[in-house]
Parts: sequence; structure tokens; C-alpha cells
Amino acid sequence: MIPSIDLVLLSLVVVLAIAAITVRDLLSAIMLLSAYSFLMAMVWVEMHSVDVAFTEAAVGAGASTAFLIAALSRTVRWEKK
Amino acid sequence: MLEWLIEEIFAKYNYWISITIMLIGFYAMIAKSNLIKKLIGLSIFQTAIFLFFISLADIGPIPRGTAPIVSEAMIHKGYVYVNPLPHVLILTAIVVSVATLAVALALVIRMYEEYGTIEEEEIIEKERELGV
Amino acid sequence: MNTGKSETEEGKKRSGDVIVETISRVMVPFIQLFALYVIMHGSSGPGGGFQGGVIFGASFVLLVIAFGIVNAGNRFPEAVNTALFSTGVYIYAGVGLLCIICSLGAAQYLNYGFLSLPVHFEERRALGMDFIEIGVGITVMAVIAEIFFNLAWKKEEKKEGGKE
Amino acid sequence: MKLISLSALLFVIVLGALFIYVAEDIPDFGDSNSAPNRYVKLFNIEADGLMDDLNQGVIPQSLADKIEERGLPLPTRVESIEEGEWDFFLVPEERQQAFYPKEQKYYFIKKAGDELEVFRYSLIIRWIEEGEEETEVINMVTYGLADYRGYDTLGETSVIFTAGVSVLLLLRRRGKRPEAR
Repeated sequence: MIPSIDLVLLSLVVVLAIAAITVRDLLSAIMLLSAYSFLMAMVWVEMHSVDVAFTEAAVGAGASTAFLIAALSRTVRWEKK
Repeated sequence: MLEWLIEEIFAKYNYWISITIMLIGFYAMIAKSNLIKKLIGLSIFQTAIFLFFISLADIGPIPRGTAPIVSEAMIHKGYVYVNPLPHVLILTAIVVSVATLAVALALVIRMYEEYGTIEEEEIIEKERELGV
Repeated sequence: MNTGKSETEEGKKRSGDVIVETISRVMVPFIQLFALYVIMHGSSGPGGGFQGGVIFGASFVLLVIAFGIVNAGNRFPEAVNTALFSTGVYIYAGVGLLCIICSLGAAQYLNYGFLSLPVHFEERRALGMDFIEIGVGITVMAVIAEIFFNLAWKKEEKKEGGKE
Repeated sequence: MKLISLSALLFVIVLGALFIYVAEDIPDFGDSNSAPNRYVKLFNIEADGLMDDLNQGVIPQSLADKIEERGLPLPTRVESIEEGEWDFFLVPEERQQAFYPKEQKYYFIKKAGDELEVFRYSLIIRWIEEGEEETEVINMVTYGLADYRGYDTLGETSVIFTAGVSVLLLLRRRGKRPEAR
């Protein structure tokens, strides 16, 4: 672990998490969640847990994004206020 | 004061960030009315727990940690393996998290077909109209 | 690009973008090969049954994006998929039961060292791990593909699928 | 709507304060000597009379008994050190495979007041050191996942299987006979 890289990545992660729950367009929220997962995978590579990072990159940024978009295509895209 | 701040607060910064992300996800799960937003919050919450466990396993800059794959060369250079047990636990947890997400999305789609909306309040109103 | 005329044409005959179709036709076998590599490479590097299975399932997602859900669904029919669901779990549990049988009833469930393979005890454990990772990979691949097909399946495309 | 957001924010803040209060006990981030990473405490023992034996390089009988009582391997040699955190190491006779060449000591002893605190490597050290010999797989996560915790992975595969079956039951579309049209 290198603390400076760690801090930069983690602050980006926090920003993305806040953005993902604030934005009203659900498709944007899902893409932000995908970016969040990918950054999280980078954090885990940097913390030397390569298997978990591999799984997260495959699942969090790939499969669960595909699931969420597939579900969004059968429901509504915009969140009502 | 500064020493205390560095030793007690800054040395555990990963845990504070993990708690922050966890609370962001938890807030989304409680306060957001959209069901897919709630599921996004659930994903963020789970990832925060994973971050906590992986941080617990990590070994910092001194001594230098390395990935838990046996290699004599790394050890002779003075590296130390990080703790592989939390990685195993979190692998299982990621699998369970994607299964949870899939079942929850299937339920959301069924609710949309039934009620025509995925906002929680409208679903409650419609249930009230139906007299459930 | 999307005028009303072309949309109606698309409704009749599904003709996607040539570039997307060609690229995905070329890429899918490589993605699947990489998934098999990840499954088998799990013992000597990052990877394993679950990751490889997810990558294999993601190749079907690419197929859906390129060729539309009906064609991709016909390529991977539901009967095969539901059979593969349980095959993986059966492989996993079956290796465990095989260990009990090969250890002459000593109740060594999932102790791969007792499998009667012509290598020594420790290497049998490595081979047993490879077997169960194949099982996990098959289950995960089938489940990811099936969940995606079911989540993305729309009613209007079902009628279209009835014609084809 | 407003009320829900406000009360949720309040609840989340209270929960965060609780977490922060609890997080004081967690070991430092990146510490290679913390309990999950390196060593665990076994027991305390009265120091009187033991110090002389330990200084002469003999393992005291009461200490050996207490170690044997717990079913742990018995060391044969005492190594005393001057500097650092520890006072004594108890070492087995033959040194095993040296993944930790400088730290191949089995029991750590530290003097605290009139008691001796005895520590041992945590479970994870055995996992790291002997897993490759036992299974001939070099990825520690894989042999943990598929061999040591094989039952766990079987359950995880069953969870995936159950999720697939429940999604299939909830929204099965394709494969149905088209009599609905």
C-alpha cells in the first residue's frame, strides 16, 4: 500500500459514491456505480488483493452493471422527485 | 495534539473512509424513494464492508506487502505476504452480493409490471387504493 | 440515423450495425477462451472458477448487445442453460462424494487427497481443486447468462421471436 | 419526503458516531504485527522462578506443561534477545521452510510486571507457510477458497444456483409456449 495513491483513489471513490446516489438520471447513476466499482478494484489491486480485485472488476463493473441496465430497460429511466 | 491527530486519526484513514461510504449507502437505502436507487445504495454499502475487511488484511509501506501468491524471490527481497484470509471471505461475499442484486432486480421488475411504478410512495398509495 | 422508416424496417428484419456484429463475432471466441484460461489458471495466479464464469457469462451479454436478445437467446437455449445450472453444483458435490467413496467410507467429504489418481497426495489436492473450479465456473456462467437473458427479455421482442 | 430525509440523515449521523467510537479498538491500518496479521496472545503465567530458567536457556516445566495442555507443538530451545519488543523466543529444534527467515520463532515471551505474556503466531502464518507444501497450489486465496474452506464454497455455489432459479421463477419469459398471443 502506498498512502498517497490510496488517498487519491479513496477520495475519488467517496465523490463517486455521493454522485451515484444524488444524480436523478438512473442510467447516469448506474454508470457512476460502475466507475465506482472499477475504482474500488484499483484500490484493491493497490492493497495487494489481486483475486478480490479481479472479481470486483468482473462482477461489479461488468455483470452487475449489465443487470442494472437490463432492469432499467424494462422500467422507467427517470427518478421522480 | 498534532501527534495524537496523526497517530490516532490519520493512521486509520481507511477505516474512516470505509465508514463514510457505508453511511452514504445506508442513507440512500433509507431516504431514497426509487427502488433502483435503493439497490445502488445497497451495492455501495456492501462495497464499504469489503473495503473495511481488505484494509484489515493489508500490510503497509514498511514492511512492504505483496500479493498472497507464493514466490520465493519476493520474500528474499524483504517483502511480506498480506493476510489471505479476509480475501477468501470477501470473495464469497462478492458472489453473494451479485446474487442478492439479481434477485432484487427481478423483484423490482415484477413490481413494475404489477404497479406501473418503481417509486416507493406511489406503490404504497396504490396498495392503499386497492385496500391491501 | 434513426428515421421512422428504418425503425419499421428494423422491426421486420433485425439488421444491426455491421461493425458491431463483425467485431463481436471475432471477439466472442477470444473472450470465451480467456474465460477458460482464467478458470484453469486459478491455482497459479489470480483467477478461479467464479471470475472465469463471470467472464464467460459476459460474452453472452456481448452477443445480446450485438445480435439482439432473440438471436442470442436462440444460440444459448433455455433447456441447455437450466441443465448447466445444476451440472456445476453436481460436479462440485460429486467430487466430494467421490472422495468419500475413494477413501473407503472414511467420511472425508471434499478431501481431495483421497481421489484415486496416479499422483501423490498433495498433487491430488491440486487436481481436485481444478475439478471443483470447473464446476463453479459452469454454474456461474449459466446463472449469469440466464439472469441477464431473463432481465432483458421484453414482451415485444418475444412476439418478434415467435416469427423467427 | 422531507421528514424521511431529515430523520434518515440524523440516524446516519448517530450511527456514524457509534462506528467511530467502536473503531478505536481496531488495529492500525497496514500494521504487520497486528493480531489478525501476525500473532495472538496465548496466556499469562507467573514470572517468579521462570526467569532464571529462561535466562539459562532451559524451558521451564510449568511453561511447557501449559503449552502442551493447549495441544500446541513443544519448543526445544530458548533464544533470548536484548533489543526490541520481546524478551525471549521459544524455538523448535529444526528450522522449517524459511518463508520468514528472520522470524522463524514459534513462541514470543514478553515480561509485563510480574507476569510473562506468551504469544504465538496466528493461524494465518500456518496458512501461509504450509499451504503450498500441503496442496501444491501457489495461490493462497485459491487453496483457502477451494480446499480449506471447501464447504463454504459449496454453499456459495448453492447460493448462486438458488439465485438463478429464483430469477427464473420470478420472470420467466423465453421458452414459454406462445399461446398467450
